[in-house]
Amino acid sequence: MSTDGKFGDYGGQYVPEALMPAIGELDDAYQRYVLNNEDGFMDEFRERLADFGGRPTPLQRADRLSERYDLDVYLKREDLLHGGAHKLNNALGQVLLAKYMGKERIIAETGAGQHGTATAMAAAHLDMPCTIYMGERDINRQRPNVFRMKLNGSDVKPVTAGRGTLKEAISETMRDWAATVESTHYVIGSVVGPHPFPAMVRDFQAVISEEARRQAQEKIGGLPDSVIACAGGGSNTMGTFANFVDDDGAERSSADDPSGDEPRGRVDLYAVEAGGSSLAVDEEAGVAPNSASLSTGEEGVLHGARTKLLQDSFGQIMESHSISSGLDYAGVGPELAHLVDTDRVTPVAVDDDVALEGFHRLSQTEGIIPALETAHAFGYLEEHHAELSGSVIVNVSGRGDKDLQSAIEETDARDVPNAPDMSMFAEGI
Amino acid sequence: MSTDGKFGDYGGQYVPEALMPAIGELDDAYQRYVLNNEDGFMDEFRERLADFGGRPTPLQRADRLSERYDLDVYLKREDLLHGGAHKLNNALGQVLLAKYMGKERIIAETGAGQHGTATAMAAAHLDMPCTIYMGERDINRQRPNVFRMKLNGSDVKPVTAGRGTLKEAISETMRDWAATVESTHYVIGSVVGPHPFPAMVRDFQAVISEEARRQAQEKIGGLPDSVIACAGGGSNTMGTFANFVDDDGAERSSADDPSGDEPRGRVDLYAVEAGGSSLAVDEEAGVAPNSASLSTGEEGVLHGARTKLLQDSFGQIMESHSISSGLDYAGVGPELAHLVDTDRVTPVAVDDDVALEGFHRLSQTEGIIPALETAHAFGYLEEHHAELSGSVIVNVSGRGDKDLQSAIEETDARDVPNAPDMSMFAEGI
Amino acid sequence: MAENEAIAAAFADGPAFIPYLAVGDPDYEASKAYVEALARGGADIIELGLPFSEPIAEGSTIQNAIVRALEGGMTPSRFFEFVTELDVDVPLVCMTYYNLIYQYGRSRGGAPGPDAFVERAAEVGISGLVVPDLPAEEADPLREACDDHGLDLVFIVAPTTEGERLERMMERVSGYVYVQARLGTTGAKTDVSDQTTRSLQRLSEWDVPKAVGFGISSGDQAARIVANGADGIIVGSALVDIVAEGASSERPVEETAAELEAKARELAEGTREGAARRSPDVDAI
Amino acid sequence: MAENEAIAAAFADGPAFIPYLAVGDPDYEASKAYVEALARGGADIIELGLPFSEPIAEGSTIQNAIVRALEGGMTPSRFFEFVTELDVDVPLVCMTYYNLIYQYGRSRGGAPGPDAFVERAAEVGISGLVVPDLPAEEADPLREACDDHGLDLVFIVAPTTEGERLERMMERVSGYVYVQARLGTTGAKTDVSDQTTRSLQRLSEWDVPKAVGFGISSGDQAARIVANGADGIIVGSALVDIVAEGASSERPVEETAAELEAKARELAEGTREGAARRSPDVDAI
Ligand SMILES: Cc1ncc(COP(=O)(O)O)c(C=O)c1O
Ligand SMILES: Cc1ncc(COP(=O)(O)O)c(C=O)c1O
Repeated sequence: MSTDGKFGDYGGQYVPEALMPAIGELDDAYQRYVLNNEDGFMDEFRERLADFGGRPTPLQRADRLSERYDLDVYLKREDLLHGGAHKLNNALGQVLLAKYMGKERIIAETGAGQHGTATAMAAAHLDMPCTIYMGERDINRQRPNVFRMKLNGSDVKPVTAGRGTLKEAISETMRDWAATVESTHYVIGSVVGPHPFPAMVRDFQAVISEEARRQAQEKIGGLPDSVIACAGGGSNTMGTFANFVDDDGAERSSADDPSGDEPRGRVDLYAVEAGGSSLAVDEEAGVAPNSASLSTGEEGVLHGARTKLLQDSFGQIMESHSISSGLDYAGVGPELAHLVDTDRVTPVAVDDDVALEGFHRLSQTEGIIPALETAHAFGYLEEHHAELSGSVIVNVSGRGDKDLQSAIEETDARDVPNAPDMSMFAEGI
Repeated sequence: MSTDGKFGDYGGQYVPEALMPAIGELDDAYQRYVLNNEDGFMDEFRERLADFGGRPTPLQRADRLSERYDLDVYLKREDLLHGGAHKLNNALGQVLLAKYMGKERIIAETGAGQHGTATAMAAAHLDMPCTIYMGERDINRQRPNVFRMKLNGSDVKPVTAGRGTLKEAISETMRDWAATVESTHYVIGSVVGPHPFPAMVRDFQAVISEEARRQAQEKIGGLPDSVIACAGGGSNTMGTFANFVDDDGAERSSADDPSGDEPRGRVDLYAVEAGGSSLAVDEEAGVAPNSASLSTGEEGVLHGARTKLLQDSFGQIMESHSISSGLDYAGVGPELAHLVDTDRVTPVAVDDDVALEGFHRLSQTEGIIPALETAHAFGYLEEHHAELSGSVIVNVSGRGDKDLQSAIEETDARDVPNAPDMSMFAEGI
Repeated sequence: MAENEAIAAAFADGPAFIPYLAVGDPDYEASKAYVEALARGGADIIELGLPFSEPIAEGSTIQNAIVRALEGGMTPSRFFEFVTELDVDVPLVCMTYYNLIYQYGRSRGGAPGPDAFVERAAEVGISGLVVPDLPAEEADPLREACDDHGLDLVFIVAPTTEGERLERMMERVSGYVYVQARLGTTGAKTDVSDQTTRSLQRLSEWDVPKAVGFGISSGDQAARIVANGADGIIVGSALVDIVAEGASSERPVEETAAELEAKARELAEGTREGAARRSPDVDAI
Repeated sequence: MAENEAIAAAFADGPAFIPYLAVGDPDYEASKAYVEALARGGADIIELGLPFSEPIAEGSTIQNAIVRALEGGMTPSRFFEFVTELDVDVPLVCMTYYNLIYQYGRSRGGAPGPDAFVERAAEVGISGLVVPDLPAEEADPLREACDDHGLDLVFIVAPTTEGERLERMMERVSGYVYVQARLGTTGAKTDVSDQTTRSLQRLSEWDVPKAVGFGISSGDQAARIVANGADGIIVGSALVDIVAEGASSERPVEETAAELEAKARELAEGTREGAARRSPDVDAI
């Protein structure tokens, strides 16, 4: 990555002028604290991730899935992280950074509420006042998460503008930040937004692959052949891939790779997007019935960065759709877009039906109920395992407790071959 | 403990004759596999606890609570265990033991559903068919947990007899077991029931204090002054105390303590029971508005063991009550009863109001939403911190996601000084 | 070990028919009428269930009977009163759980322990006890109290009871042994397991009568089991079913009592018939 | 850098009043009437918002206007059509987000990049562009296209813009500079921050006119700001509020247009008055 925050042509800092000093200051703090561990920032971050977050998370061999697919399937268990998803890695990192920067207040946007709850937890832990913006419609759809944020002492501000969903919440958070940049840090929830967010969030999430790579040496005795992660904004994806990106099988001069003696193997990286109900789009209605921006999107500028987007031919952003609210985003991290363009990451899409099948598969065969986001990765494994070989690490980005109601409704609405009898839940839970 | 399963006068095997061979067989398996690690059982158990369960769980310093109470407060984070509570330690141990014993089927009872979900997870993980008995009334109160069990592939059997709650579910499970002992193992959910269950469940849960003791050496540089855990049946309590019980400050001859050179310190052990709305009882109605069997119960025989019970003067078991369904049980583990009688464990009770205050306290100041069961331990800390000194370990037995709806209703029903504004949740979540 | 004479007498003339009902189900007065109906129907011994709040050994039929009885206000004191008032002249055996026995002294202001209960039971004319959650290993204090007050202590032998455990029971049993016909808990079933035969064989050396129970519901079954060597037949759920139906349909107590009496007669006759059919072969066991 | 003559002319006779409306709010025809009313009311330049689906720099007032316009079917093509049909003779500046500029070529079947948009804008008579999410650092391709087609590129200077960043903008700006009166996003506010004064001081060396915006809602405020040295006044939310009220009360378009015209007149007069009040002192900045 070059220091201007570009990944190839992607990335950059497309933000209102009022925010430029704030992201400049943040970039400076990123370089000092995160990249150079000034004042022992990274040490404290790692320690809190361990003690408060529960790291390291296990790399677990999935015996039954391995047998089913005739592969060595390993699960990276981010579902065991405090809060139930990888989101805390980033939220804790950013709230701690805000403290090091002398900020007095945290703001964040949230759609499904996962990033909001992670931020609220981190803010309570670090005693930082916290305001979370959330669209009014999302608030009504995600009440348990709203309640969790409030329990953690955060102020949840309903956003009534527009349709009352994630994008209005992002605008509202930007608006707050633009007015309060001096005292406030904006905790972005994925590897999106203007530089330094995509790089910084990736670095906070990279602990996933740092552990997984080490654990793979211990358990597999080497590198995995493939790594699979679901992609919404792409933070769990980038976190899971980061330390495997250089394992690209390319010959290296000793200048590139001073360690020299260990030849780099090849690890295939699969980013599984939400294929929704279809990969086709309805330009007229401005609706994409999927969230597959890596697979089907076009380059454009959104929320501060140049990246791949779901947009109509004029550049209006489309409404995306997915069974899993955490993947339901029309953009994707710029670095991931670049890794796809350079053929390092293979983007694949899995539709709602297949994701649900993956949800039930993991629940039944491994005793782990995954988030619907995560379920996409297992849907992919179920459909495409024959194309894989050897050992595969799948990132279990989150647990499914938050999705029980959706899982009932969505399972009820279609014919999922491996779903249990759910007649008693016809009315919900 | 003597080999007949007695703890002083408590314990024993008060079960129908048909079950005696089964518990004899289980006792044999307990001795061989658990106590003597035959066939590497304990090694496999520990490995699965690590990889599937996420052990070790952290011992985290609670900075803000420490400051508030002028103590060194440490949290043992069982809420981070897979499934969200300590329950998996036991469920995984027993399901694995059943496999070693050549059993083909698992049954369990559940009240609030925590033990049922843990057992369902373990059974899915180990590919064991599993039937969970649950009172019909409990099923209607705990639908998300019922759904989780079904997702994990367990068969949830509604029990319609009597009032349709935990005790009828226990009877029904015993009934199933009595008819199927040869092929089936009954996974009891706490340190209760006939020998060897209380000892065996304690041993499976003792990993909590095994880790905590080691972690305390690292983080506190020695033993904690006190250890606090909530007590329902007492499994998290015994698990948290087990490796500290011998730290009783007593002088020891070198014969008792061959390691010799490390003089035993004194660790105070507090078992926090549910004080409900009052410690008084209504004999007439057969109702105790609490679940404080250690503090207020009398010796008697229930569910296979002699222990302390909430009973009327004739010996009829009273209906217990607590804001937290997991503490809502009229008995308690016999070993705990014995440790109380011998003054090794101090039983204390915390009422519903104080427990709720503890719930909000931990959520707001540490970013950890505890189970309502666990909240009792924090309510005790809030009320009695002045009586403690030095370092305190509190076991966070579980997370509160399962209790959000109850927390709303119960907070709404009373005046909790530190609750957030919850007006938007008046109608529930 | 003392032997209760009334119980011994009940087995003296051949196999005994032993019905069970939960006392107080669905209410005090009706229950009295029902127990008396069983006596009229030909019961040789009657097992009276004293309801305990956690009846872990019962099937759902008897569990529900116990819930009804408890809701009707049954307590140990009322139970003893009930026995005093009862107008039957067959020996009575109290079937209950250990906690009620153990706590009774405490309810009278004394210390816990089985003696007070047994003393009072003897006083009101109870001849024996069956305690399904009290294995022989934990039974010594109760055995002693029974000896002191002249009561029998009946143990239940399961199809799975073997070896040492059988020995331990044999040493402590008196009156009769309750042979559990099959695995599972109580409840009317139609199959007569051949586990019964095997159990009877295992117990052939014992010098107490062997009464078989669990799942017997017809005179025909009773006859077959007795023909196979049983010294008695215990029937619970099949009778409780009649009480339950009476309670739910709210029909007059006399009608239910009449039905119970008829059912008891069928079972008593089956028991006698079985004795008559008994082959010399079986007698030899 | 080319300078657009029409814009230069608008500042030639003294401070300019620059109103903003979102085009297509709440529908195509009404919007045309509203823009024309602004011109009648005395606008010197009009900023026409081309609605983008993710207006991250706007306050909720303008955000809602954009939602209404998008729901009314506004697109970049329709926007250009709108400008063509517009009957006003003041210079027009298009305010939009970079993605719409960048993608326009693609919508015409060409490659992405700013040129096609700027070319078409010039064709329909647009004189300049304001792109709130395009910082100077990313602006070179657009600056080039503007030069090629004779458009001004206006940058927004925030109260926090300083040092190197100011330099970079100064090198790229043309037409006028949009001085953001205070931190925050757009929205009508009553306070006139003295950050404005400080900002104007920081820009004193720049040779483009300095137009102040963000939160101006009355003629009186306009006058004070101009008196403090501003070369222009930009007013958006206060006008959009009138459109919003018209839309929600469903009153006739003419009435809303009349109100807009009146408000524009108040602001235009405030602007002139401010110029008259300007102290020689301030002039010197
Ligand atoms: C469990 C889980 N996985 C994945 C995602 C997608 O986000 P990202 O792609 O940034 O990891 C989310 C977002 O909420 C999530 O909750
Ligand atoms: C979180 C939690 N803590 C405590 C308990 C009480 O059980 P025990 O006392 O056996 O630990 C439960 C029971 O469900 C529980 O879920």
